[in-house]
Amino acid sequence: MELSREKLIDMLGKMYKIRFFEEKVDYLFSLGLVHGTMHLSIGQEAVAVGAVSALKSDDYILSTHRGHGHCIAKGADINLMMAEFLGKETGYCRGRGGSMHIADIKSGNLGATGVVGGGIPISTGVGLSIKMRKTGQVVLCFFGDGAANLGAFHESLNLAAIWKLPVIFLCENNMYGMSMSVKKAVAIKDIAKRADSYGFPGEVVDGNDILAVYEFVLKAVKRARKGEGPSLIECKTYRWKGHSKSDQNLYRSKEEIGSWKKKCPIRRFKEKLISKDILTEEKVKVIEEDAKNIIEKAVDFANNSPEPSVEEIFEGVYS
Amino acid sequence: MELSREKLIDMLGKMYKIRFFEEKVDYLFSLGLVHGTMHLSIGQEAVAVGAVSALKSDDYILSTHRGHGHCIAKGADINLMMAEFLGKETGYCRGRGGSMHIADIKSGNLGATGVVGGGIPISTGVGLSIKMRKTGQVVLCFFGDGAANLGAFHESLNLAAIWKLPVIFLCENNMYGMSMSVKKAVAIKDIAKRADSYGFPGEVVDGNDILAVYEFVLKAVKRARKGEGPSLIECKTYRWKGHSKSDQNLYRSKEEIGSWKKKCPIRRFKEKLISKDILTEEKVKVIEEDAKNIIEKAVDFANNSPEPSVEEIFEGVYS
Amino acid sequence: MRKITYAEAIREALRQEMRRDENIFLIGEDLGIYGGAFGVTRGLINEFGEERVRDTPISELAIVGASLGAAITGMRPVAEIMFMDFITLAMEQIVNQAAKMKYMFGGKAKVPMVIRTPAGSGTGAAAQHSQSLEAWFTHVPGLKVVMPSTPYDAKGLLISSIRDDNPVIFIEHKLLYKTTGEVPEEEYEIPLGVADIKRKGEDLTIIATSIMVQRAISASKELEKEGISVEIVDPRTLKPYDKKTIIESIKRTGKVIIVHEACKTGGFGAEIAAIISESESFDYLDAPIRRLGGLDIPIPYNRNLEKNAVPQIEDIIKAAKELIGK
Amino acid sequence: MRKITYAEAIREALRQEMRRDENIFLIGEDLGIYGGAFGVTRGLINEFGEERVRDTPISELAIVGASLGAAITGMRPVAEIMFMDFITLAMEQIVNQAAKMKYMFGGKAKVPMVIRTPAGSGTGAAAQHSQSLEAWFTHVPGLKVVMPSTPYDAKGLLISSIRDDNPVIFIEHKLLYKTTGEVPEEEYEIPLGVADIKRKGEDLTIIATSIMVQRAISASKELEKEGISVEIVDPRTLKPYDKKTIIESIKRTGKVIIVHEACKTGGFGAEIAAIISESESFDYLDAPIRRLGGLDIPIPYNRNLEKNAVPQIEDIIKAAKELIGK
Ligand SMILES: Cc1ncc(C[n+]2csc(CCOP(=O)(O)OP(=O)(O)O)c2C)c(N)n1
Ligand SMILES: Cc1ncc(C[n+]2csc(CCOP(=O)(O)OP(=O)(O)O)c2C)c(N)n1
Ligand SMILES: [Mg+2]
Ligand SMILES: [Mg+2]
Repeated sequence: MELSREKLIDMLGKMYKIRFFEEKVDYLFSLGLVHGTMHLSIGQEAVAVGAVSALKSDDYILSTHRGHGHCIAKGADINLMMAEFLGKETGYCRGRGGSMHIADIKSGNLGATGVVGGGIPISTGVGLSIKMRKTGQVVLCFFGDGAANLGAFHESLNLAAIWKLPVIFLCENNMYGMSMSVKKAVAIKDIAKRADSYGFPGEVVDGNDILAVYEFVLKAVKRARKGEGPSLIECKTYRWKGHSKSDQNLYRSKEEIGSWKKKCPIRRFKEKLISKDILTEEKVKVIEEDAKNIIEKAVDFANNSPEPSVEEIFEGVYS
Repeated sequence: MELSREKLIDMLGKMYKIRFFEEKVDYLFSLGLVHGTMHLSIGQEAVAVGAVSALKSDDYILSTHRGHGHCIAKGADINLMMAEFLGKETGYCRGRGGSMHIADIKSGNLGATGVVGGGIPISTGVGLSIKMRKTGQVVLCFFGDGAANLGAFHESLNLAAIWKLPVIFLCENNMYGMSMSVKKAVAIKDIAKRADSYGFPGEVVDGNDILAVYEFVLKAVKRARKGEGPSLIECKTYRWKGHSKSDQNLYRSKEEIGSWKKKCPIRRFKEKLISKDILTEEKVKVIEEDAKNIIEKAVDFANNSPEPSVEEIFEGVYS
Repeated sequence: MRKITYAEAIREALRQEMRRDENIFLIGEDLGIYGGAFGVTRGLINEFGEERVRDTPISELAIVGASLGAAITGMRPVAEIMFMDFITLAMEQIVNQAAKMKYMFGGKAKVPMVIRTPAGSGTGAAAQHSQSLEAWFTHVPGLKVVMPSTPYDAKGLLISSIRDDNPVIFIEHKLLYKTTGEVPEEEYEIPLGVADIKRKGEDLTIIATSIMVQRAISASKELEKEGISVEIVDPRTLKPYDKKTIIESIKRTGKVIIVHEACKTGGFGAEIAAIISESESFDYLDAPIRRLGGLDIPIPYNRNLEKNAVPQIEDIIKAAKELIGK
Repeated sequence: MRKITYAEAIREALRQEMRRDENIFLIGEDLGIYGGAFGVTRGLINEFGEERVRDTPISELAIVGASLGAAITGMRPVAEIMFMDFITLAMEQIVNQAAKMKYMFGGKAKVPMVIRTPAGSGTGAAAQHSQSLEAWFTHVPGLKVVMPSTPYDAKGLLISSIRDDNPVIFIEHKLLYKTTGEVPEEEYEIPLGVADIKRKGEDLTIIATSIMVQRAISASKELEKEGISVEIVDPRTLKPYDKKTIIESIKRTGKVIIVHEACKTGGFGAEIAAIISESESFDYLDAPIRRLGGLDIPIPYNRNLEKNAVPQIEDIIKAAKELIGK
């Protein structure tokens, strides 16, 4: 493990923040305080945090509709995220984007898109730009198993391959695209295998093992920085919650969900850190509490923030 | 060889018809008699004829911008093709389609498209319809190496795979998509390998060997008819002429073109038939002459055909 | 008569048509067990099975391509694109292939297919899940474009769309799904290309589409209290559209407001305004034509901004009063 | 002044801008050695190399996506879509992503990218290689839409488009590429959103775009012989468009014909007609607005049908005479 103690603790903290952020917004939603829908990544925290931890702070990410975790992993200010979630002027997008479009371009978070696969073509351009500007950065592009069946996936992976772009294509395979089981949507076992069509490495990773995710992404990052081109990493994981608020979960069984809950990536990482004497149960409690507090404060911040003004409704359409 | 003598002779005749048709339209074009552009498949005749020969007459094909060969292989009436080429009312499309859109739905030729890759998604629907109507037909979808980098390719092959549709995806790899060498456009050696992404067979075939093409397509057809699903067949071949009329051929060498001309698929097949005592040089001459005559007559037919009437310009927009 | 929702009316049309003709099938994402993102197809899989209520991967271009291929070989597909925003992924197959195939092939192809898709804002789903893109399709010869505003129209127009031998873009509105109205149990067709006068009136004609018909009706009730009598024309089909009914109404009232949710610039209202200004009703107009459309901005997430981005009942009332000079 | 072709003017703008700013690069199919399907980029690869004149596979969606990703991270891409018809494959990235990104992200993204694409019929390339789809893009907030009609405008507008920090759809016309006109050697900008009066006149205003400007000029020369004085307004930029110049011209002449090649129904002419009929110039009009657009059919292959599918010089002359009542 090349990771410092400090970094490992930070990673666990981020996982808790993601978990608590999402539990909180789920709750706010259930109170009817939220207009719109949202997509929770509870159960998938190891992917977001493991992957982004392998990046430097000036590297880029592209996120998805299920993107809260990616943003927090990239170091987003939870206040600004929560404010955006609640549509406030102080939010990352001045209340114009909402849950599905959190972005912070200057910190390298190039934003979430509500169109499945919509970020994949963009990531090739980011890679190209890095290459042309010779900055040594990389771009990590998140997308789901469902996105891997879109034309955008194919065109983009091909482009990244022929130009050897520094892109890490990270497929979060949570077994379903909405109600569509990946087993029905794809006729092969591993999406990672599709990298063979483009001539670069494709790897399957246990997406609930944060250190495994970290390790594989780090390898891909190194490859990308050396100018050797892109990689595809498929992280097998599972979302505990419904796809979105309209989901009645009819397409999967309670047993299946339950079995994955037993594989909770946070508990697994926590236990590992304790077993390695990096943390104690007590210290974990502190980390948990800190994370909870940050979320609570963010709700306060958001609640006390002003609504965007209707007079300024046209602001931001054009430069 | 399961092919009857008669069929073999018919196949050679079709190759000649394609060659002469295209030489003729090239000539008409050079005289300034043609409005528009055209894409010649001279040098690729073995693919069209070999592949379509493995079909029954009620099977379907989908063709491309470089589609004269596919149409002739499917048994098109050369008169109606030539009339269409010259924009006449008697043409397959009443002069509305031209070189890039020859179609004859009732004979199973579902038409050519000018959009690269545009026929691939359609072919999945044809396959689905065959499956739902339980007719036992198959559909053969032609496209180029360039088309294999479009999103349409990916979405369609995936769909055909998961539903086990009776589609034969036939990639005519003539080494270039316009000026783009397939070596630059694709980072792997064989496009056929991409079938692995969908879990069905992909095969590489010498596209200048008509019997090899026939054989591999026949295998795929049998598979499809048995309900085992699609196949991808990549036929390596070469176009002798420029991409279209705007091509100055700056991106490839005279030597390269010359070396492929030595591999003429028609001469190769002819020599094979002679060596197998199926034909003699004299009989071949007759076949050639017949083909030439058919083309000449078609030019006469087209020339003597009326122009479409402007009064009827709205006909055919809606049913 | 029995009242059902707009969503139920659509489902009933699908069910009855599928019973009538076994060549009709549904294709799209999450239509089966999930019942569609808005529940429109809920339950149909139980009656018709997975073959005819066909869930696809997320592949919008292929969904349309597959429909087209099936349509030209004897089937009658009804595709669903989950949100109209994602139809952007399928434009090539719709515009270059489905719309043009018949003409390009000399009139010889038959392309009986429907693409159902929900448009519109109001659900807090922000810029990429709220667009109203109908105007694009009215600009494409070979397509028909249908946009029902009531459960009654939804059923009858969908039945006609399914029976039509041309590609039809059938645009639903998310906020209408739960609205109710009287709908006959039996099958009936509403011919494509025939407008409906949703309300008779004398002082002013409002031409409205989709959800704006409902808002115009609400506005007209308010306006009535102030003595302003509004006639509401719902084109129902945007391509072909019923020029005659529109023009005759304007000739009677001499004043017109056109209302749609889509961005004002380049919206379908422009076409209607243009048609009026080119026609003989031009001479009958005693005030400039008034268009109300969405602001020329992406739909914002915030509830209040979102509401302000598209015409509301009050906006229609205000415009009407201004036009009448009250 | 030196005369060069429209294609050369575009090439010169690209060359001069690429010399000025090394962040500008070209991306698209067959731009390099081939020089583009219409030869517009011919020779540029010799000066700027493969990195900055970047040939792509046939992947229109990725071409636009790659441009967008580059644009938001400091580059200034100029993409080419070989025929406007194929932009249908890239609509998702253009409309949902590039156009909306800045707004959706609270104003914080900067998206300096240009998509050049040739539109129009007249080359015998039939329905899938001849479309004029500009109206779609005028309906999308966040985009700018530019459509030059002369070599001079092409150069100045392209330079402005490249320097603009928003996504610009820059629409060229195949039949204009070989037309010539005076073009300064140095760089100059023509501001986006400013119309140009291509000809002063008194009896009638013709508002025309792209190649129709040239046809209107030819028509006006004929009409002059018959004593009809035509003013020709070329919006040049369709989004944003210069309402003021249009309206003022109409106030002076009292009559207007709008001409474009795109299908009449739902075309940009509808927006112009609507704007006029909503504005104060409505009162100055002494005849109904007249729109000339392409027929509502896919472009046919046959040369004669093709010609009849879109407005020609004689059609403009005829419409003008009818409007004037001569
Ligand atoms: C192009 C497109 N099609 C459909 C949708 C509707 N939709 C939103 S999320 C989703 C499932 C996505 O599946 P996956 O990529 O596996 O991501 P996950 O939701 O599982 O994280 C669908 C179908 C969409 N947003 N975009
Ligand atoms: C979507 C699309 N992009 C670009 C073009 C322009 N174009 C026509 S043919 C062609 C090359 C096609 O290459 P390939 O698929 O290999 O077929 P080939 O011409 O070699 O037979 C291109 C780029 C097109 N017609 N459609
Ligand atoms: Mg998933
Ligand atoms: Mg090729």
